[in-house]
Amino acid sequence: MPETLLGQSPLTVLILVPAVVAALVWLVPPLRRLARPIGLVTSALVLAGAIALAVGFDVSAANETQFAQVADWIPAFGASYAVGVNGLGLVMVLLATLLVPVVIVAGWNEVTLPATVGDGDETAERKALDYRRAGWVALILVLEALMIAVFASRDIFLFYVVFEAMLIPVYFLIGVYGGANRRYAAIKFLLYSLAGGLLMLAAVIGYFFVGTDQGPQAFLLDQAPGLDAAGVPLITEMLLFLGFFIAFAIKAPMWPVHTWLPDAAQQATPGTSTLLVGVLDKVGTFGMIVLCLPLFPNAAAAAAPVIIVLALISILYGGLLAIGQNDMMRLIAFTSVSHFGFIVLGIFVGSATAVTGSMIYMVAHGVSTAGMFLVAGFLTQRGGTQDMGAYSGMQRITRVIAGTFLVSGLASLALPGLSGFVPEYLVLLGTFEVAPWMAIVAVLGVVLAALYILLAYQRVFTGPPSANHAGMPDLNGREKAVMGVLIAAMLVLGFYPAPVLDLLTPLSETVAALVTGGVA
Amino acid sequence: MFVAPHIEWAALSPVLILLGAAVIGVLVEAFVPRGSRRLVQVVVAALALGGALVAVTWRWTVVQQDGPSSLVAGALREDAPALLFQAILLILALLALLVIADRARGEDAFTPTASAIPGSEYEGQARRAGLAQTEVFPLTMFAVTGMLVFPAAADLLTMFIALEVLSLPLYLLAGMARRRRLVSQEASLKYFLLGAFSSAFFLMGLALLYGYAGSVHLADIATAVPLVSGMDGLLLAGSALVIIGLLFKVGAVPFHSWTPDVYQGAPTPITGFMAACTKVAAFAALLRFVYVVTPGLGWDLAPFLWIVAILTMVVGTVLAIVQTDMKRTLAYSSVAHAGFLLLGIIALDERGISGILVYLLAYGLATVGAFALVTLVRTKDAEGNLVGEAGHLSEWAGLGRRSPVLAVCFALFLLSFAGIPLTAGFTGKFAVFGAAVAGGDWPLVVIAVLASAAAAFFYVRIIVLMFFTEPATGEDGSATTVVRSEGLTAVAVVVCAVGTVLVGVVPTAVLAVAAQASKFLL
Amino acid sequence: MSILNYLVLSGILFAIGGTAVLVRRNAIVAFMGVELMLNAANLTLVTFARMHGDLTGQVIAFFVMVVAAAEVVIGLAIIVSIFRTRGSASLDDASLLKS
Amino acid sequence: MSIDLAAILIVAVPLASAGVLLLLGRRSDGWGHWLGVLASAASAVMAFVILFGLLGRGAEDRAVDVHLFSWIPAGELDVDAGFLVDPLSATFLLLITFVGTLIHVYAVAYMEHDDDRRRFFAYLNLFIAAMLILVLADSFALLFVGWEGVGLASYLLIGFWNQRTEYAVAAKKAFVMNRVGDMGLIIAMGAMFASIGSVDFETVFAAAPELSEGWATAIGIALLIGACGKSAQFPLQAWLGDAMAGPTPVSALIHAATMVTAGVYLVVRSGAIFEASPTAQLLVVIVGAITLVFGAIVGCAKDDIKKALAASTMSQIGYMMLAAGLGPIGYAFAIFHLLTHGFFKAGMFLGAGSVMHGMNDEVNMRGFGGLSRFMKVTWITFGLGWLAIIGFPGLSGFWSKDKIIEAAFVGEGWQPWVFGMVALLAAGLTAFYMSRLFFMTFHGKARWNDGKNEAPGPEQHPHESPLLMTVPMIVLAVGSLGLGAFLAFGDRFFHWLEPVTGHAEHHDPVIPIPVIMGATVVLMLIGVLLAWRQYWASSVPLMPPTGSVLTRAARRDLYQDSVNEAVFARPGTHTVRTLTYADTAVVDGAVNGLGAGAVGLGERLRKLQNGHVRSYSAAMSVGVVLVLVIVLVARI
Repeated sequence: MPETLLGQSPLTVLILVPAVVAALVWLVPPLRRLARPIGLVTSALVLAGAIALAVGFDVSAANETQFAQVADWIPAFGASYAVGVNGLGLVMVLLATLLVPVVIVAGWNEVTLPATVGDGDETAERKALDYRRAGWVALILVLEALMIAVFASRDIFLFYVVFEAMLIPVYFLIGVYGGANRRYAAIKFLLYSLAGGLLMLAAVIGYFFVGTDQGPQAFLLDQAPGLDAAGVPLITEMLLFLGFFIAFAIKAPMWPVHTWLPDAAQQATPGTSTLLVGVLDKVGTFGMIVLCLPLFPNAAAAAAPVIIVLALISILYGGLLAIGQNDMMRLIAFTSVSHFGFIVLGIFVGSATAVTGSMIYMVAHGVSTAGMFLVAGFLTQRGGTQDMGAYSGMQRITRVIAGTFLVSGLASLALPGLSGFVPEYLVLLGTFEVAPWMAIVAVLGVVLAALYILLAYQRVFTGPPSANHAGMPDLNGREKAVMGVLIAAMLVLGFYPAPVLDLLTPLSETVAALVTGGVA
Repeated sequence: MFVAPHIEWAALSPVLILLGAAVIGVLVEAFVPRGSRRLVQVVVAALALGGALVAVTWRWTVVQQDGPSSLVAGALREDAPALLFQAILLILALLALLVIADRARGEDAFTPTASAIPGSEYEGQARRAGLAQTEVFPLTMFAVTGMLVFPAAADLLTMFIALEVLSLPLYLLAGMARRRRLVSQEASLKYFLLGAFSSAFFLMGLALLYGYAGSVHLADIATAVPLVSGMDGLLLAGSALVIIGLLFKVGAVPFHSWTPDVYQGAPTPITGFMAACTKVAAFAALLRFVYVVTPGLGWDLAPFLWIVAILTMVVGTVLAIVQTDMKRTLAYSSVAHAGFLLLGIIALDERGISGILVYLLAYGLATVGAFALVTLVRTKDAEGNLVGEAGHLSEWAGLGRRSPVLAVCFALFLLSFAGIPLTAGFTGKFAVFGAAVAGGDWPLVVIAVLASAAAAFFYVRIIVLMFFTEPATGEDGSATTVVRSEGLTAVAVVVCAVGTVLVGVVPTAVLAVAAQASKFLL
Repeated sequence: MSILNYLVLSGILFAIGGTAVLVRRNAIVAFMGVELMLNAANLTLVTFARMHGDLTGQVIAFFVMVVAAAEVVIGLAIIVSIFRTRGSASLDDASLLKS
Repeated sequence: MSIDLAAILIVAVPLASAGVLLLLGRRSDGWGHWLGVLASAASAVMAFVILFGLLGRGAEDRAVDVHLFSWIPAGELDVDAGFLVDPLSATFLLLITFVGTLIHVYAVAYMEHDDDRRRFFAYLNLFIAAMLILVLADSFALLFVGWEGVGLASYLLIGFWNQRTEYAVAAKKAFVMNRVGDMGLIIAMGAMFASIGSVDFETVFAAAPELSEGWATAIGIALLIGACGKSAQFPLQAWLGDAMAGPTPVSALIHAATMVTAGVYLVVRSGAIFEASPTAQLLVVIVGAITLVFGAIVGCAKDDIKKALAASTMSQIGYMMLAAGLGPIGYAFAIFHLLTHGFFKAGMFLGAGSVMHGMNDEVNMRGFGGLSRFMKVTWITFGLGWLAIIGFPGLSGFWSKDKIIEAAFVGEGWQPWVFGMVALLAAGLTAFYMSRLFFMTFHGKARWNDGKNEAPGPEQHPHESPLLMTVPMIVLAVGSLGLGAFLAFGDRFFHWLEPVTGHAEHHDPVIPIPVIMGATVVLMLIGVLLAWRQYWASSVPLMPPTGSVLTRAARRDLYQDSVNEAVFARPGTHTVRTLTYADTAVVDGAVNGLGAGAVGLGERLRKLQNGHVRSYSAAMSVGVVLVLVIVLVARI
């Protein structure tokens, strides 16, 4: 096991570095002016670290926890500081660390001063702007630390704590840096998440008393027994399962607890939305895989039919609602509801192939959604509105924006050769294997996807070029770099997903067996 | 033959120190010249609190070694939970004292002449002369003395006396606000009348229990429960009335109605003190009574406590949502917290004791800190004169931009109230909810959790106001401003904030101490 | 005479005191109601002391009287200061703090 | 060069070219089109390399599997990316690259005045690459890559002039309807995975004969849905007419010669599965027959030259589907007709493009007439295509179509009679509508404004197209003329395909072959004559006459759009609108309502906090009484 100088897991270092830098950037005034470069360098270093981690990862043992570290934290609560990653954790860490620098670069000039500040005093304005930007960078870095921590945590209590703590930076990212109606969106986001999180808290406590030895390391995930072994009545197990599941369903977001997402995405900056939908929401599905299923297999198996139906509804509902949106960001949000339906479907349908699909879906969706949010952001930053009706024929004016939007959209509609295809394909085939009719319903989502993406493209980018936007500048070099990285990732995941699949496949047998074999 | 009762002076030292300080305080008022009076009072009070804290710590080590003991012919009980409650009380009181003593802009929060008619010429003269009402300090010391006795009281009479000793000074203190005197006096009157009213219930309960058991010692009553038959009515009614008396102090629904009015009317430093310390003391007494006397009653009192707990959580939360005044919001939030704490009482489980201890520490730190910050946020009229504290929520808009540190601290306390992980409030919630689940009361936990989610709304709303809303200037040109503290408040706030974070992130030490204290030995 | 008579009397006194608090507008009278409640409790205590044949109850009654005296001092101080401010001791006038 | 390398390069070169052209953007405007032509030509060379490579082998060895890399190693489902080179795929390679290259060349001139010519060529190359992947893939998964890839390229090309909203809508329509078909293909793969556990050709086809008929039928029907989408077969045919919005070379390449034939390819390639399910086969035949007639009827009424050609394409592919559904006896005929059709239809589309080029992009045939004098090359090449498609004896179409009609008459029971008669009748219809098109365009009186007559519209100066356009047309016309005979001679094409399609036992049709041939020729002549009488000999009105019910229906594509509108689009729009409303009003409203409820409760409770001490003490008293009641009642 590779250890760093201090005897800590490299994951601990990856968590600490952005957190410490965030604190410095925010608290030390001279650093504020340099916040963005510092943030970029830090996140790039963290990405490098994550890649190094991936290189050092033993792929042949992808379903075992590697780079593990366990330390006592709150013995009275059975909580430990336990980190480590298996294949899935590693992939998610890589996704998170990839998107953070991308978002920082994409949002380089996104943060501006509100009109009321400064009153023409230049130094004051400059200072206020630096302060605001430093806050932005700090929040993103804190978020990065928490994202790595949540995917790396191998302790249920630690997972919960980080799960909840993540709300705070996102809340501020939406509420401070968002659009006109940001307060409503931020509060809605927070309250939904908190409601779910607190239910999960109740379930965590319940699990502590029902499912563990209540010892000082009771919450260690790698030792946590599933409740099936503990002889717990199904009704108890089901209540605890629901506590976790509802929290994750809100986060993921599934119908009918999805309504916070469109508002959040509409109001947040594109970068925030990228991290929110691209990574944070994956914590929900990640939690379903690493917590809901292993801890409560009987309940999961019993609830699976209902969950599958909800997932199918999400797929179709998200798709239909996406078609009905006028706001670009809301549209992307609803596409995500649909995509999350696929992910949840794959997790609970009980086929190893589908589980593999769901896991790689989480990565693929992260990349394609990032692409869509960011390019839509570039467009709206120039065009001044997110209302699609205000645009027309932009393909003739901003060709690169149109092209990158289309590619991202095609990745989202699962065009073969782009990132979305392999996961959706695996989920659908895996589902067909065990539940053909479910798969046939789900496959309708494929047609809806074509509709919502192309309809959006048609409305914004085709038709007679809009006179209002004539001469609008196309992507600059910085923005091209951002989209280039993302599109490259989409292509790699589309054409050569094998390395990622090798990390995930070993896990899926176990996970699928929990749903199908749990009822015994 | 007269046998002098054996008095354990050493064990009583914390109480005696404070009582002595209070008496000295009175003497200081009489003999020390006006100029240096305030300084002397503050020093005496601080030393007394510090000394008492040292004494409590010392007694803790003794109790750890020798085990618990009864003091003063069984009137008091010196055991681990009592000492820990006392320690928490003293810490919070010390922090509150700093806020009480602070004179931001050269003025403290208290009227120079409590007896003068508001707005009278006499009051004006007193203000111009720079008089200060330094009786505040001995009064506070008396109140702390009563609070200190409360957790240790082993018989109902002692409990009653302690109740009065802690209440009477608070009735007075509530009426001494420098500004908005009418409101302050009204708060005082309401607090007094309702307090006396509830004392009467407590006393009646005491009488009934005495009738039942022939003794007011908690231990004797507990022993009598399985033995005495045929007088269950007395026992149940008596216990219920005693509990009601205590529930009044903790502000549980439907005995909470004084809370918002008094919290709003009292001078803010006193509100902080009262909200934090009274709740600690009252919960300590409630805990002792319920855990010692009523385990045998079990299901007879459970429905009543369940209903009260649920009502308290729900009503506190729902009413907090619709408030527009900062202090009232916090008052209702404290009502809701009382509801959460009741879960630990109902649990009737060892974990309940440690849970309540941790929760009270977390709640106390955040409360003292939050009210301390409230004292600093003032309204300024069009001419730039300070008018008073910024009470209306809307006046807090945009504070995050103007005074980021203050706003961040306040947000931290609010997050702790809301129970967000990595703050002390979360540790407390986890501990108390855990106890309730262990006690089999999971439906209560689910309600509590939902209430917490709803409660988050109004905490978050304040954060939104501070950070996401543009500051507004009133129609009359008034605006909100933040005054610089003399330093004492700042210290208190920083200590509270650090404590909140530490108990949130590395609560192990606190939990371990609380776990040690979680056995009542009779 | 049965012990019940004493208890009933004390109950009636307690109720009268409570009613006074509820219905009387004048702060002083309301306060007197509280005092009446305390004394009803005293009567109960003394009755039970007699019943149990032990003095604790009577001693407690004395404690209560002292406490009541202290309460009166404080209470009157507060009521007087309010009266001076407002020129009225009516409880209903003191309702600035609400909702 | 080995076949392996050629197979990789044939895809890689146009793909790389497309990538270069798209990435370099404006910088490659000057030479981009030539790079595109070059890439396509290189692919054509590779195709010939592969052809000769295969011919150099024994008939049994003519299948090379080129393993590329492990693509989706997901445990149970393990898909490798690999190419299968065999006579069937090689045939398609030749058709695609050869016709494709010709069209590239044509497009250099045709698109000369378009600012975005470079982008057009990038898309064309992308299309070529995707189509080649489609036919080369050795698994359904990789085939699906090409399948959707051509869908994308088609979308991009149809919507190439997307500044016109209706063109963009047409592009979207094409993609979405294709997606409906793709859905079928995904389901088919799901069914294969569920029943066989694999999606690569080798395993699936090996396991197909043992498959239960239920699974085989399910897979077959799903595949057929996929084929219908891509090949514009009934009921997923509605997109093809609108797809004519694309520049004419696109119509020629994609919507005549290559992409739309992918469905036929799929059915033939999956023959093993269809043979395991007579029901699925029958459905293929029925779909083919319906589309055949459908397209023919529509083709009789269209006045837009490209839409008429599109309807004809649909109809001709109906022939191919019909043949493919007949099983092994039809496979080779289907592919044969596909090949000849690829040539003559591409030639005619290019001809139509040439006409438009000379007539200021006018497409309404009622505004043409007598153009044979002005564009001789176009007239002759188009004429050869016309003769080929109507099955004029000796030309390409005659050889291929006749075989299909004969095959349709083979079988037992009612089927040969019905399908045979349909195929026969359609031959007559084909002759009529193609002759109508040809006569209206090139013969009769000029109905365009030549400055002398009374015709409305701007003055036209019809002229022959440049060499870059006419040469490809000439080459294709040669194909129309001779390819059929060349391949049919000695059944060499059928022997070439035999390793793939299997050897079909010879069965006699229910009617003797000479009778069938005779009837075909007679019907054809009748069709031509009718067309001659109405569109050459008599004057064609500028405004279309009202016409019969059938004519009006045919003009509106037999109401296909109205049906789709009524069955899918309108209810869909309605659902979307309802749900969008419900999402805020009901789903979100429930949560907001909960919040509002809490606030309402708070407001109500707030009234209790009225500031009066007496009501506070009353509340407390009530509380005390209730508590006592609760506690004591519990005891009693």
